Amino acid sequence: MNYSHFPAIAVMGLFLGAFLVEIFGSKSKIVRNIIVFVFTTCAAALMLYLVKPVMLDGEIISYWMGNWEPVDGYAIGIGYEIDQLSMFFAILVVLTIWLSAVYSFRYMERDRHLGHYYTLFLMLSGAVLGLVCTGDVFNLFVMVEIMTFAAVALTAFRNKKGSNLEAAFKYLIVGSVGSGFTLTGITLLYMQCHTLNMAQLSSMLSGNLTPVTVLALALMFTGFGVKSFIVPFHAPAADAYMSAPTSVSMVFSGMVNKAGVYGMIRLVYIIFRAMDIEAIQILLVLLGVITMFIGVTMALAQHDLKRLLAFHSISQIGYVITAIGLCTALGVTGGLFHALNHTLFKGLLFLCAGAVLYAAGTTDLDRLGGLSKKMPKTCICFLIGAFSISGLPPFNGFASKWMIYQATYEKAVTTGNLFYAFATVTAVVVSVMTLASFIKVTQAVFFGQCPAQLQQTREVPFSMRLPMWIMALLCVASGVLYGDLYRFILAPASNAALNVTGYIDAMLGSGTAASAGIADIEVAKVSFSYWNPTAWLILFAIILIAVCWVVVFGEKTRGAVLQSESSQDVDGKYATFFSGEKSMHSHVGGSDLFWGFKKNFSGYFRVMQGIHSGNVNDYALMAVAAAAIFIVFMFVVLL
Amino acid sequence: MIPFLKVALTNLFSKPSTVKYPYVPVEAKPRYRGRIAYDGDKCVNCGMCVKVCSPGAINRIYKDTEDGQDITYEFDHTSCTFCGMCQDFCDEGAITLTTDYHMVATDPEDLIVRGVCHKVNPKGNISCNTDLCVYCTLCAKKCPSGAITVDRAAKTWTVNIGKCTKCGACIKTCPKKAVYFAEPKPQVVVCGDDCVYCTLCAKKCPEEAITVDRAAKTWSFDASKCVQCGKCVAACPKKTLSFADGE
Amino acid sequence: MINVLATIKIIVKTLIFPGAFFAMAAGLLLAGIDRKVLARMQKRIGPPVMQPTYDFFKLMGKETIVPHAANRRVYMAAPVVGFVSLAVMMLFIPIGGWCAFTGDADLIVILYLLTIPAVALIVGGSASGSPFAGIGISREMVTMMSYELPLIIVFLAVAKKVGGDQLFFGFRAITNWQIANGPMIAQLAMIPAALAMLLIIPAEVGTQPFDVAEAETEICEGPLIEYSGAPLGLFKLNTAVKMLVMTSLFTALFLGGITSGIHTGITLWGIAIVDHILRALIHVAISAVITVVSMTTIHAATARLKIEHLFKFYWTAVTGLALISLILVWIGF
Amino acid sequence: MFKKIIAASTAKSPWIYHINTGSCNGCDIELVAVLTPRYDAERFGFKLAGTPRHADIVVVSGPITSQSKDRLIRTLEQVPEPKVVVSIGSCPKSGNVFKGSYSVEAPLDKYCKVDVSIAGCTPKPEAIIEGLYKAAQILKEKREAMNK
Amino acid sequence: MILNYITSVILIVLGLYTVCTKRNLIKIVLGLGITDYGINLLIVSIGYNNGGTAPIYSSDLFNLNASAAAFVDPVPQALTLTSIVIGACVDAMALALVIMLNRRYKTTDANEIRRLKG
Repeated sequence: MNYSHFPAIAVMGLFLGAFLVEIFGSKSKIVRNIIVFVFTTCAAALMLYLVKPVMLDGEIISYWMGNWEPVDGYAIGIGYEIDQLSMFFAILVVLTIWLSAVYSFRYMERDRHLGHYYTLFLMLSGAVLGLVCTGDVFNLFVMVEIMTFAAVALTAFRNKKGSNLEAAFKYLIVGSVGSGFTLTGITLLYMQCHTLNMAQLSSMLSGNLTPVTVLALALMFTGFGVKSFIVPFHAPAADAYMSAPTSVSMVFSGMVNKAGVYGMIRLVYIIFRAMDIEAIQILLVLLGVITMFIGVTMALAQHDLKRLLAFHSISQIGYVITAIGLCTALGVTGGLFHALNHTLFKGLLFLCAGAVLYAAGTTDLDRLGGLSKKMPKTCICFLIGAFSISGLPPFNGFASKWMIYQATYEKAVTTGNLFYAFATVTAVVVSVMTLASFIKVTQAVFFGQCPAQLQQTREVPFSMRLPMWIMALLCVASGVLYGDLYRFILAPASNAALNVTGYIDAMLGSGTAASAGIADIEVAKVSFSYWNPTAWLILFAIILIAVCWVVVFGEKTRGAVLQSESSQDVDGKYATFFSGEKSMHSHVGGSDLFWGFKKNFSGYFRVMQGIHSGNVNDYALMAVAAAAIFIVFMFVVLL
Repeated sequence: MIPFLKVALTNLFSKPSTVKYPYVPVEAKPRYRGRIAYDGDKCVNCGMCVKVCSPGAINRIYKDTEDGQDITYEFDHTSCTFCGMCQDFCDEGAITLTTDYHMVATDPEDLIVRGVCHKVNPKGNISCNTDLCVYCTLCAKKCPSGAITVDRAAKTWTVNIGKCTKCGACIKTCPKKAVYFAEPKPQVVVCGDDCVYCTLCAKKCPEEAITVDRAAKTWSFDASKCVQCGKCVAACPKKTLSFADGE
Repeated sequence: MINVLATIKIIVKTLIFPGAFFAMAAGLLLAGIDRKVLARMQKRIGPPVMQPTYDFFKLMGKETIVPHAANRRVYMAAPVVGFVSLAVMMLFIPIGGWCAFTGDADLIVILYLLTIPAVALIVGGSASGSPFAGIGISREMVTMMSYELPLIIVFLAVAKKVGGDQLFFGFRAITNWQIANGPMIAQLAMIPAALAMLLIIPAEVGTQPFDVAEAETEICEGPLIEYSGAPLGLFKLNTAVKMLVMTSLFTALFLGGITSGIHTGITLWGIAIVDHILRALIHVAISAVITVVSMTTIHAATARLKIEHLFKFYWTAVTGLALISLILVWIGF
Repeated sequence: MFKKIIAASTAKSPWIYHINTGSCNGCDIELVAVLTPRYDAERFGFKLAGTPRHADIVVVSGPITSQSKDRLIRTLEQVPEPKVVVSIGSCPKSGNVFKGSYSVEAPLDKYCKVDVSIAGCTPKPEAIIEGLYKAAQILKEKREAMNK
Repeated sequence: MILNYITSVILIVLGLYTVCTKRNLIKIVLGLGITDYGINLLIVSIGYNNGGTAPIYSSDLFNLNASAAAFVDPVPQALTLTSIVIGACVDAMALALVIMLNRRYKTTDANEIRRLKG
């Protein structure tokens, strides 16, 4: 079974699906859903089939479009190359697409023009899958462009609300500025090396960094920074996540910013191999730390659920960038693992937000409350998501954050540079603030008292809950079984990122890497002797049983556990204690929590309000200024 | 914070100032107004304490006995405000608020202090020895029920037997000791002159102390049998019968 | 065939010795000592040392009212999860140099296990649906945010001090290091860190000056307002066990080598029972001393702080102390 | 055995919740004075609780003004079972000097069964301790009654 | 050749300037277009090689190596085509969005369209 065709088929399949939906889908719902489901499932099947050969056997698939083999060492055609790193991201992409498609069948049923929606959706997924699989820089750029278009169109999908259009416009402008930088970078690379194939580029560029290539690196660094929404470019992202329909914002936070991160890794690790230079590592870690901190503090001050989740996505991407910036084996593994976990729990949280929007009609934290009794299953899913994002032990956030702390502090200790210790401290504090903002959301949305107009909200239909349960299960599973997750998926991916010879040899025939003088770095095996949670969970279970036995055993001797099922005698024994008053509706909403914290940081928050001014020009100015800073930085450092 | 730390540490090593109450009996201060003690014998049932008790914690239950009344005074501590007014206004000193503060009860009954004041109705009525009396009107003011009227100008002293509760307040206040309980002369029924000898009084008298002979128009009275029930006086259509002092 | 003795040992370790039972008993004892010494500092006799135990059993006997607005499952599950994580934490912390389960990076596990009881209290409070609880959990969260920063800096300082140029987060390494060159507190560089840790303990446990989250006067017991009966008993037990955990964490980090020197050599079924008992007793005694020093004296001497003063105090004063020791260690003291 | 421990400890750690239904605050400060170093009710485990949900002994003071009547009833209902109601001072039992006023709905017995009443217009702290101690014993009996 | 590079840099910088400072949305879109054309110019001018002819094999297909050196590099031209297409799409979508925004906000001034902030 010659599986080297599979990536190309998967990508083209998705694009084909997009056009078919446009043609046949606009009339009947069933046809449309079937087409979407079939194409997403077969793309998923194709890519998952590849997991075994690529990940386990360590084989790197290379596929030349139109069979244009490289002629005596020079790559001419567009090459598709799937190594472990792109396979890792491909799994992420495929998983998110499938779940979002299943979720959107019922979630989007109230909107019109669903034909267009699914076209754009399939275009987006095809583009990101193409982006992940391609081995050619310009193809990477084109896929990024298609992704940005589809994303902008989807953000503006519900164009009744003016704010959606505004968000789409800002995203388009800043996105295009970023893409412009990337394209300039690529042309400069081509000017220097007369090739567009990444493997060849990396073999030619290793070592001899001329001013042109340094400028190209800086520009492409900005371009991919824009795409992965790190700090200077994160403002339009927050608007875009908020205004897109939730099944799309889940795809955004699960896939689109991961595509930016993938581009960043490819650029810095593979093409330019610039990561060995200390300054670039510090730059990346600094960007990551700032993104983390700004993302979380802004999230704490939000009044809208989806905007809060958007800022959290930005802050979690900060974690991933910090981890990747460390350039140590544990660092990259931690970063990739956190990217996977982020897709899972952030997807889950967005789906729950969508469920709340679907059932209660609004995501404004001040007008929601007490939904846990009306929507118990969504509440449980949300709690799992919230606990895993804030890194509580049995869930997956804990495992990846733990790796990141250990990696950053190990880096600090080995290099003796106090900056990385500062990064660890910020990471821990940001994780606590994430927990704080999710406590705020759970209190504002699920617990507390239910306002009058939300009394008859009902649970969301099953087809929306199914992806939620799948994601929740994956969250817990990857949290507990991360030992073998590391062995099968993470280790190969981080090895592929760190040493490049395999990548180059696969594309241009063996031996080219050796000739170009790139030695194969022996990646240190990650010391995994720390506590694996499965044993820890057994302890948790034993004590849990013991305590429950004591509580249950005491049942006879204790007073009965009473809760009035009937709702009419609410005002008696079971009413909330209002110091004697009749228990009226007084819900502690999201906005009046953490008063102490906000008062101390009021100066900081005023500055933040200034930065997120909502004006397109400011965002574009920030992007260009950041580009200028990066260019100057790269020149100073690398030459 | 430092000074408080110093105080805290010095306290740690010094003896606690707690009075171990249940094990060490604690006496209230001498003038503490605690549980009410009522001495039935001293009480003359003048009713001043009831009148002066603001929360109305004192009430009286009358029970007639053969020679007077048994009045049980109930001091309800659950509604008493322990102001001590009753103690001040009780001239007899029958009510004293002791220093017993252990007024804790599960059922309200044992928070009520009861005392019985046996009030023997004095045989006679109040009367005044006019030669001692200087008509200072003190007794009139003192009388709780206002039974005595004294006219200083006309130097007259009269008592309204109906209102008098025989409390003896006037006797006590009279500076000259002019007021006294007149010795009750055995009451004798006297028949007036417009008697028509209808023998009604004879029939009414439970003790047959009166014998009437219509024919001989004679009316006779036997003092030894008479119990001064007053039925004959009430029954006489002509209202000629009345009590009078015997010898 | 699973080694039967090993599983029994695990079950005994989990449930009896350093696990649930020991934690409960020692925790309640510490809470009793804390209340007694506090009373004595206020020149009054104070409750018997067994008072928290009586409170706990009385609460187990009370009727549990689940309010109408509460989410029943989360409401009942929160205290149990809190207690379970505290008991598990006790397994990691070395008692007298010996810890039941140890891995390489225990400090980070402890850091995260410390958040679970606080989160359990918060989620429990918010599940009870009362507005007072809403305010209570926001204060509890801000308290948690305030003491988390100095805590991680203290841990990093200790790890750097022990590790030198490698990285040792595990307690075995820390204890061995302390046995080798004296308790950590004796090191000059680590004294500010020890002081910072002493200040963190009352905030983590939530005693007087830092108990604004459960202020009886303002927001009637904060998150615990709607709890009654067994769940409330478990929450009070959680606070008591938290005292034990934090103080034994302090002994493990800063007074490591002291208790591990005791060897009586009397073994029973291959386990040096007598050693363990002796070490456990001394460990609890030291914990009691630290409780008195860190929690009771401050409780007796200060009044309750407002929430933003608490936050500012922790993020400036205590973090400064911790940073001093981190930098000193970094320079190589 | 478990039952015995619970019954014993119910008597040893009674928590007090104080309801002031319009009292002149004489009894309120006296009740709190009981917790000061001189009288120290904490020796017997008494502790002021913030909410009725934590309460065992409910101490009511004041002549139950009409404003506070339904609040009193609602709060008394919210106290979990083995509970004891103690009236402190004479106001709750009879309305004291305010008896007969338009806004006083005095005897507490109308609303609930008063287990222990401590008389005295501001009873002495020792009397309060004695009353609370008796209330704790009643609590124990109620607890044992619940076991049957 | 240097002239091409200078003009393309000027065009890019000019475009970025308009995007960053002009408040009218349409001007912003125009600025975007200008940057795009600057980049396209850069891409095309890279492929230029002095005296080269169009990269098409004429009749004498066989003496391959004779004419190979004289060809202009075809790859940047292909890139330029794609880039122009992308530039066109970006402009089309941006203008469509501007029209919709104008209908909703009744203005094209970037400062008024600031509902999503903070």
